[in-house]
Amino acid sequence: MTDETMTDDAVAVELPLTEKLEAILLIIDEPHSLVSLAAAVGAPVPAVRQAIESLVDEYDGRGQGPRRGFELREVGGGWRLYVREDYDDLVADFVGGQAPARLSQAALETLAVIAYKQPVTRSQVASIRAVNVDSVVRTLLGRGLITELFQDSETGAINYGTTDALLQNLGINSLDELPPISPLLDDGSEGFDERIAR
Amino acid sequence: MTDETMTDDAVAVELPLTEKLEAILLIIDEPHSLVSLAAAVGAPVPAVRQAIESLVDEYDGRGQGPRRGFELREVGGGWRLYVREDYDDLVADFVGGQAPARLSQAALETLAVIAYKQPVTRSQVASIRAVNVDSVVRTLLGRGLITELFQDSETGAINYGTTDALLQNLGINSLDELPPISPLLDDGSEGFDERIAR
Amino acid sequence: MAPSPDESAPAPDAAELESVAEDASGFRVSLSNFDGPFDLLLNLISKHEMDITEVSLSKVTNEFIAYLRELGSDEDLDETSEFLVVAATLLDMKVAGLLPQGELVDAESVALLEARDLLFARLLQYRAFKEVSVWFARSLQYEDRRHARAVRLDEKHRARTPELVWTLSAADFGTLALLAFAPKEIPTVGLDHLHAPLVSIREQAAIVVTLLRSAESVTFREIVAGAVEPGVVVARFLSVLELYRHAALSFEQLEPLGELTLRWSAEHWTDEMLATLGADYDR
Repeated sequence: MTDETMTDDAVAVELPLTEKLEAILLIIDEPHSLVSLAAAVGAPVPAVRQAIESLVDEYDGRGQGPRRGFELREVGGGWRLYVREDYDDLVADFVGGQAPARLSQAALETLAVIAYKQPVTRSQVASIRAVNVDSVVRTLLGRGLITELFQDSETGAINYGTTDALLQNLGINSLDELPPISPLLDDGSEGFDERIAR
Repeated sequence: MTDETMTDDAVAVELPLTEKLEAILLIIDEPHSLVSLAAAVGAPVPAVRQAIESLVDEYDGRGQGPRRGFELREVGGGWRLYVREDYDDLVADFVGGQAPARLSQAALETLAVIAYKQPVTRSQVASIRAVNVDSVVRTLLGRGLITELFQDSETGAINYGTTDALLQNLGINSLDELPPISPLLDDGSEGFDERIAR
Repeated sequence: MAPSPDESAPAPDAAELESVAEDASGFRVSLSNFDGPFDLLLNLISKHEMDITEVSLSKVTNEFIAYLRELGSDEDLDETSEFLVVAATLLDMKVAGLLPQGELVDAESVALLEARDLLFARLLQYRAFKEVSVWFARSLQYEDRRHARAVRLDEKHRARTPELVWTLSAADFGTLALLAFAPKEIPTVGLDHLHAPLVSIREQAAIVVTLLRSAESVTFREIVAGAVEPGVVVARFLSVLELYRHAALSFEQLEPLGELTLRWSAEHWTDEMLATLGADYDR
């Protein structure tokens, strides 16, 4: 070691990246991307990625120590600490409280249409479901599962898309993880959208 | 393993006490006493004490695994996870970067809704604003502009209200001095609540 | 699909009528379970365990129309009219199915085929989203049970956040509140213009009868000349079919797809017969 490593900066660098990340992970209340975490701990993204991976392994008991009661999950485009699944019931009993109201079948179907067809307007969703979807869209907006993306400059129609909160609520990391749906969809909808738009 | 350990109950018992404790510790806001933790995990207090001690050691790097960026500390007669002191500056920088000096328009509007409708629950605010307000409410709580008033005994929903800090910021002495907006309040919100409830 | 000639028809039909009658009482109550016309169609199709692309049209159409009648006038007009659009398409398809194959390949039948394909495409699409919504429900439900760390910031760390810059006066705050409470009406576009006016087969039949009786022979082309609404054309064609059933007219078509020439041939025709014409389509 040289004298240089004794300056404050150098000491900061000496602290293990994994520990720094754990400190940040302990205080965040939503998923943070590798880039955001890298900025927080002042380390390059590849190093952060590696450190995160080793934390995942350690918490899962694949490191030197025992398995932990929590785990590190990548959800909704970022990393966040979660209670390990085995203990969800235990924690639920402890926390109490009621589960949030389930979404209606209409809301689920509308959500699915928006997830796969985004950006999509309400009237486009309505044409696929063949019912008025206004109140359902409101509910989904209120739950933060969808958001207004932009307004069509010509028609003034608002285009909707899904949020990161939806990904979190689904427990997936990106829209790519949605299950594939029938390829028939594309054919059917194209002609249809044109007709219904009249 | 005997046949007995294969039943659901037996398997649940098999889960390590330390992991159970970690699951609880991950989600609590306030320090919890050994008695309270023991009740949460359904184990005798001495066993919980021992498990907590071994967690303290593990997090501090005196176990098999590496040291963690957080620690388990006893404060005011209860146990809770804290960021390890070495990382206080890191966290402070991160938090400072995350929290802008000004409230966003969304936060201000949510604050206005809470100010005029208090006591009010998060979901009520969300339906008035037609967007998810969870993170905004956390910001306002963090800024000390609103506070948790009480928990609804039936639904468990937390009711929020504004604080004296808001009154000071607005330069008024009491909520009565807020500019009246009642006519619109009644009309607008009533019909809307009904719609969103569907 | 099971052959539907006369000898095999009665038994299943009777059984079916029974089941429909049984359902009928329950249906009025559970109508809201069918979230839209596609939902109802899918339900009918699955009830008969038929492939969506090989639907026994008349069966499903009849039941769909029957359910449609139960909708009543107090239902949401927008939703009812969506049901009507689907019902109209189904009726078109049923009519096309009644015709000998290959007899009609003019603009109308092409339009009919398009409408049928469109309906199938929409149904398939709707079914795909309905199926995938099960995955959404399961995932949401599973994830609901998970617990993420979301703990309030320590006082110690909170104190390090930059001081809040506050610039609003109480009056500003009131204005802001007005803005926040203004109902966020999502602008809606009325659907009224999408719905074609209802066309009465009886009314159209009266026109057809008048035309037929006024001349020695009339071509179908002449009968629908000037009819702008597709529904009117369909209704006039249906009335021709019905009049043929009543032996009130004869027709001549020299070559497939050729001109359809109609002659009035009724021996005992009274205008009262118009009143019952097309009654099948009421059921």
